[in-house]
Amino acid sequence: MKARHKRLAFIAVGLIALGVATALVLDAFRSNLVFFYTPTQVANGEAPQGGRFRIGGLVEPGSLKRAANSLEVRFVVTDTAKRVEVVYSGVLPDLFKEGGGTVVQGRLAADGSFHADQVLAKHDENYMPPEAAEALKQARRVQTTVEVE
Amino acid sequence: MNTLAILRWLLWRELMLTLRRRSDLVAVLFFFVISVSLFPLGVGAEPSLLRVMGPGVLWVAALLSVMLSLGRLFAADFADGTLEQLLLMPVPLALAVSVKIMAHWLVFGLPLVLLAPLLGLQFGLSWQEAGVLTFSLLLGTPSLSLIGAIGAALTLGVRGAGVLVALLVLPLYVPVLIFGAGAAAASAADISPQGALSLLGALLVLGTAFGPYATAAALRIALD
Amino acid sequence: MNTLAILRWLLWRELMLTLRRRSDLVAVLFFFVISVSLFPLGVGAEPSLLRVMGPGVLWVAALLSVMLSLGRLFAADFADGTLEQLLLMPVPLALAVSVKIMAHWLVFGLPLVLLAPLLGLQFGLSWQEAGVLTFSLLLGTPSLSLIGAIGAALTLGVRGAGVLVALLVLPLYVPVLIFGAGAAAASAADISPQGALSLLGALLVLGTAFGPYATAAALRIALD
Amino acid sequence: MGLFGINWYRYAAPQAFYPLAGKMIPWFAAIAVTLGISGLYISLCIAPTDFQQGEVYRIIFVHVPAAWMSMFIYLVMAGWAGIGLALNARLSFMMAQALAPTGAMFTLLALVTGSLWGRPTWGTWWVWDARLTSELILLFLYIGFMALQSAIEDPRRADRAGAVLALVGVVNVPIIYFSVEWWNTLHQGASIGLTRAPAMAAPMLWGVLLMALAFWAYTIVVALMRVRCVIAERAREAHWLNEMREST
Amino acid sequence: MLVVERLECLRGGRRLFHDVNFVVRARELLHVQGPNGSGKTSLLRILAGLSRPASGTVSWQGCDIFDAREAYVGDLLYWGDQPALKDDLTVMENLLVTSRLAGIVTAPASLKAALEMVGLARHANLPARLLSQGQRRRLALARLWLDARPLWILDEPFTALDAPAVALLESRLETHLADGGMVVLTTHQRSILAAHALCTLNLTG
Amino acid sequence: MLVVERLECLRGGRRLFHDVNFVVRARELLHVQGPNGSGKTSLLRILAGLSRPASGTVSWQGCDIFDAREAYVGDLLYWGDQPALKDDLTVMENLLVTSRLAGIVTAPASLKAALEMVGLARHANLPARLLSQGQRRRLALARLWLDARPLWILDEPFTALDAPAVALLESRLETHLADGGMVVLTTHQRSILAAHALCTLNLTG
Ligand code: HEM
Ligand SMILES: Nc1ncnc2c1ncn2[C@@H]1O[C@H](COP(=O)(O)OP(=O)(O)OP(=O)(O)O)[C@@H](O)[C@H]1O
Ligand SMILES: Nc1ncnc2c1ncn2[C@@H]1O[C@H](COP(=O)(O)OP(=O)(O)OP(=O)(O)O)[C@@H](O)[C@H]1O
Ligand SMILES: [Mg+2]
Ligand SMILES: [Mg+2]
Repeated sequence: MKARHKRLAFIAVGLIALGVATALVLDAFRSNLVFFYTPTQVANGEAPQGGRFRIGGLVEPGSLKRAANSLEVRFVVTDTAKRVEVVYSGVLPDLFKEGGGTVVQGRLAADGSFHADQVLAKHDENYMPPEAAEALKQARRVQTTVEVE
Repeated sequence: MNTLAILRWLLWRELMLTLRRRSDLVAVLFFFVISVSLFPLGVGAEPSLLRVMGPGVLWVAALLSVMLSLGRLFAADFADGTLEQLLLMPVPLALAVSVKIMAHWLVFGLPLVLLAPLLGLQFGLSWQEAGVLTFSLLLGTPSLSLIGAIGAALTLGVRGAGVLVALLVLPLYVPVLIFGAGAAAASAADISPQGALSLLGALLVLGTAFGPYATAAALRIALD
Repeated sequence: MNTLAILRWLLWRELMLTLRRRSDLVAVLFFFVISVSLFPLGVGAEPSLLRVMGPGVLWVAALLSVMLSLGRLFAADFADGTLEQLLLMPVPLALAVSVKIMAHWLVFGLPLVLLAPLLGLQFGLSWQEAGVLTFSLLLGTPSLSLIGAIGAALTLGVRGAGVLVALLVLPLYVPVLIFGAGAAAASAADISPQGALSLLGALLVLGTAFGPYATAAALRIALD
Repeated sequence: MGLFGINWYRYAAPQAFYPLAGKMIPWFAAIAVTLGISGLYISLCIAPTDFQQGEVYRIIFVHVPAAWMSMFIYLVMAGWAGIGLALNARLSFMMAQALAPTGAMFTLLALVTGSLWGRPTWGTWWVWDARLTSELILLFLYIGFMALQSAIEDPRRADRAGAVLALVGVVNVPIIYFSVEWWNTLHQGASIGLTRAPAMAAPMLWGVLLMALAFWAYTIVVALMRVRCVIAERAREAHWLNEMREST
Repeated sequence: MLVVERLECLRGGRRLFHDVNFVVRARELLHVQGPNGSGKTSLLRILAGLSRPASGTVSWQGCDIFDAREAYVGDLLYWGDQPALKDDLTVMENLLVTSRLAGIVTAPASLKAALEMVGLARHANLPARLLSQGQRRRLALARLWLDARPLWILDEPFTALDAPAVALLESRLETHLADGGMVVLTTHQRSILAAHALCTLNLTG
Repeated sequence: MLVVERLECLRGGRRLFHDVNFVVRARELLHVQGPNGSGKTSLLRILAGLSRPASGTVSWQGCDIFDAREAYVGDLLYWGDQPALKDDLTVMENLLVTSRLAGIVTAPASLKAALEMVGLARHANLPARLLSQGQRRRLALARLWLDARPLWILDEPFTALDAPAVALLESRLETHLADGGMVVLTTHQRSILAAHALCTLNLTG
């Protein structure tokens, strides 16, 4: 009898601990743990002003400019709502292209541009042959035009 | 005598023993201070750099100091035969283990926490940043003791235990380190550190609830 | 049997004891690697920052690894009574102590030195910087073993003096660290690291010449 | 008597399991080879080129199955360890011991192929991103498990100590798996999930699945072979020691 | 009543003993004998619940000792082959702490009396590290005067003791048995126990 | 010839003994007696040159042992109250290393013979950690068969040995004495030495 009560008490303590831990973890997921921001958040001033952080988004088509006699490149990262200008000097990854996904890491400069020390290409989780991608794009275009109409 | 009274005596014993062997305590604290102060010396004291590195360096140093002190947690008791007597105490072993871990934290963890604001200010952290750093250490160092105890118990009596402990325990320390240093970095970047602190809290709760059981099991195995 | 033959057997014994388990050696290296890798986690992996921190981090990690392994230098022999037998060997004690320290360095120091360039490159050091860093470790780690041995011998068994001893010996590590990390930092800043390296060399020569005597004296006192 | 009229408990004894394992090995080896060859054929010859990554993406056929196996093997290993602790079954511990090296191997494979893949696609070998870090921790857990086991002389103690460690480390597996959902990181999210259609062209998917099954069969073969070694070694030790004892 | 049935012990895959059966009742002393390495210490550790047997059961007052650990441990005094002292605590503190951790409440006066008994009263404030081998053993011995638990399991308690201390321990064992206690012990000094060795168990090694 | 004159030993400000004088000649065995804590171990450690006396001299073949340490150490075998084994080395390696470090060159065959003698030949490849208390002591004992040094100083050599091992050690001591050796030892099992205890020294404590 007594031993059973003790065991129940231990189980109760374990469950309570699990509950509290879960609550804390859930609470944690509501905040930004990995310093990853979208251009909108950056524009709203939510991103850290002093620290190093990451911005993820698409490279705006037509925004990529290379400096004449150095490795410096400038481009704009956008989440279609807001844009952030990025300055980077270094080699860009092979899969980096206008319209493609990217993750840049660095700090905000005083003029509001983002000085990246690392630029990475990020792609989505879709794998398909080029023809399929083309077909899909076609289908989407049709869909949007239909929607516009 | 009831369980609580026995556990109180155990705590008394543990504190007494470390007070008698103050050199261990001093060595660990000294190591913490040295490895933290080395950076301004070795890296060159450029203030902006120091401010960025500060929290991370303090956290890594705290983690390594706690790890250095883990050797003493059970090994001495094991060698002189008193661990057998602890296993035969008329209280649940997991409770006794909790008390030992608490004593370990009081002696080796708490002083680090108390020293942290001073060292933090040395790195040019603001009061607020130093505060968050200290709080993250306060939440995190008990987890380090709790996790470390499992490793220490698993490697009891094994040759090369000191290094093996590091091997077992460091991977489990990584999350504590990431969230601990992350909290401080967040506050340095003017973001709320609450997310990281919540995770540290979650780790602490889980560690307190389940760590002593794993440690107790490991001790029984070690003495088998 | 002449002195040399006996010392050779002592070396054999020491190597045998440390190499009895292959995992032991691997574990030391692993500890070194992982504690070095913790820093980017804590501080954030900003390349320019890492390059600056690199030498200091590697040096602190090397110091830690050596310190972790120092515990076993005499304490085990003291506890199991074989230290008395070593004192009664028909060779000068300082020589025997030197052999023990040499064995310790061969097993725990040298591998760190060999690993250092790889880890240095991970921190983005140039080849030349990594080379200087490695050379500074090659000069410095034997001093760590030599100085550590004095501390290890002094702390054997003695209680009252323990704190004092820790305070006396640990600061001796500071110059080694400062010059070691300093040499690498100098070469990173395109200054000649020669000054720091010369000082490391001086420490090593002094340590080799006098360390074993101090250690031998400390051992005799510990066993008196 | 249990399923199929066979007393399965009989095989919980290592001596009885030894020949059974021996009989199972060739079958699984055959399965592994067949699946492996067909998987490789599909992935190298049939699967089309990817629209974004070109040919590089073919690393997927090693990377993804290896990453899956690394986590799955850890779960199985911890499961065996838990059963061993609960029921005091020697064979369970031996299974856990036998699985660890293969698990470590797949973890390493996932890490290596991942970073080989990361260089052309992301532009870096390594970032301290949540998934990559937790996968690295997994490797360290495997190594720690093996180091602990080999450092303890007494096999009984080694088994149990390793089991405790394996169970403690289990928390890491869900972190690896869900890290891409919990944290917005560089590593891509799941392409293949149970709750929705795979975001992958069918031949690619088949390649990945066949390779995963092949790795699975391979794991079983290697684990069985290793467990036979462990059984034999311990039996020899026991025999040798008993003999030694009788002659004293 | 301590009942041992069909006990088997494996060490490193080797069988140290098997099919060991015995019962220890109140007022009985069991002397475990056997050559060096025959498994006496291993047996005593199993009896104390510190290690698990390969097979067989040990039960105390009808319950398996591994199931009813807490009740058993409250009735047991185990003294392993080391004296289990903390070198950094003084003689008095050592005695205080061992008895308190075993759940025994005693007046300071009786602690002093126990030290007096084993001839260590003079050394009460000396750190245990400074004691001689025999004095360490005597300090371990002192706890027997504080302890009323029924079952004593003692591994080589006579080691390093001088003749008067041996006599002292013998008389304490006799009182304990007379009070209805039980003792299981090992010793190679067999002459010592001639008087009260009620049962002996031989591990043939 | 070992000559001890007016030896005094202080420990923590307490005088353990003073004015101890004796001579040990070839073929003589000195049995140091005394209650626990009377200073036997302290005396033996001084005789071995491990600790220094408060006053008085110990000389070996006419030279003070602290001045002519190396010569003395070459003639001395000291066995402290622990068996001085490395747990991680095997039984055979332990024996090999202790003899080599003492400067003794022996053929592998004689190492084996010594292990055979103490009944550990079958355990030659077992790590010493796995030995029982008594087996560890037996291993320490084995070195006596390899050693021709004239002066043996043994602290409690009979501890933890079973009866056959005790007899074995006694016969080895006799041979050593017969060969012109000298022995200084302590033991509480006094009956054991009745046969050859040529001299006894009493430390009254
Ligand atoms: C060292 C670097 C990497 C590590 C440690 C790693 C680790 C993992 C792990 C543990 C998984 C299995 C989790 C799951 O099934 O969701 C996984 C899956 C996957 N990884 Fe990686 N990865 C790395 C790099 C990469 C790179 C560079 C790519 C592609 C550019 C990649 C693409 C994938 C894909 C497509 C999956 C399958 C996801 C799914 O369908 O569920 N990984 N990786
Ligand atoms: N620093 C010190 N302060 C006070 N007393 C000390 C100190 N060091 C040793 N002693 C005392 O000296 C004595 C040491 O005795 P030693 O070990 O030589 O005894 P022994 O005759 O070998 O006894 P045993 O038969 O128990 O082995 C003990 O009584 C111990 O308490
Ligand atoms: N892992 C192992 N592998 C092989 N043998 C082992 C292992 N562990 C213990 N042993 C053996 O088991 C025996 C342990 O015996 P135990 O300590 O119980 O002996 P004992 O009867 O108390 O002897 P003593 O009288 O010497 O104290 C020894 O022979 C030892 O060599
Ligand atoms: Mg024994
Ligand atoms: Mg003595």
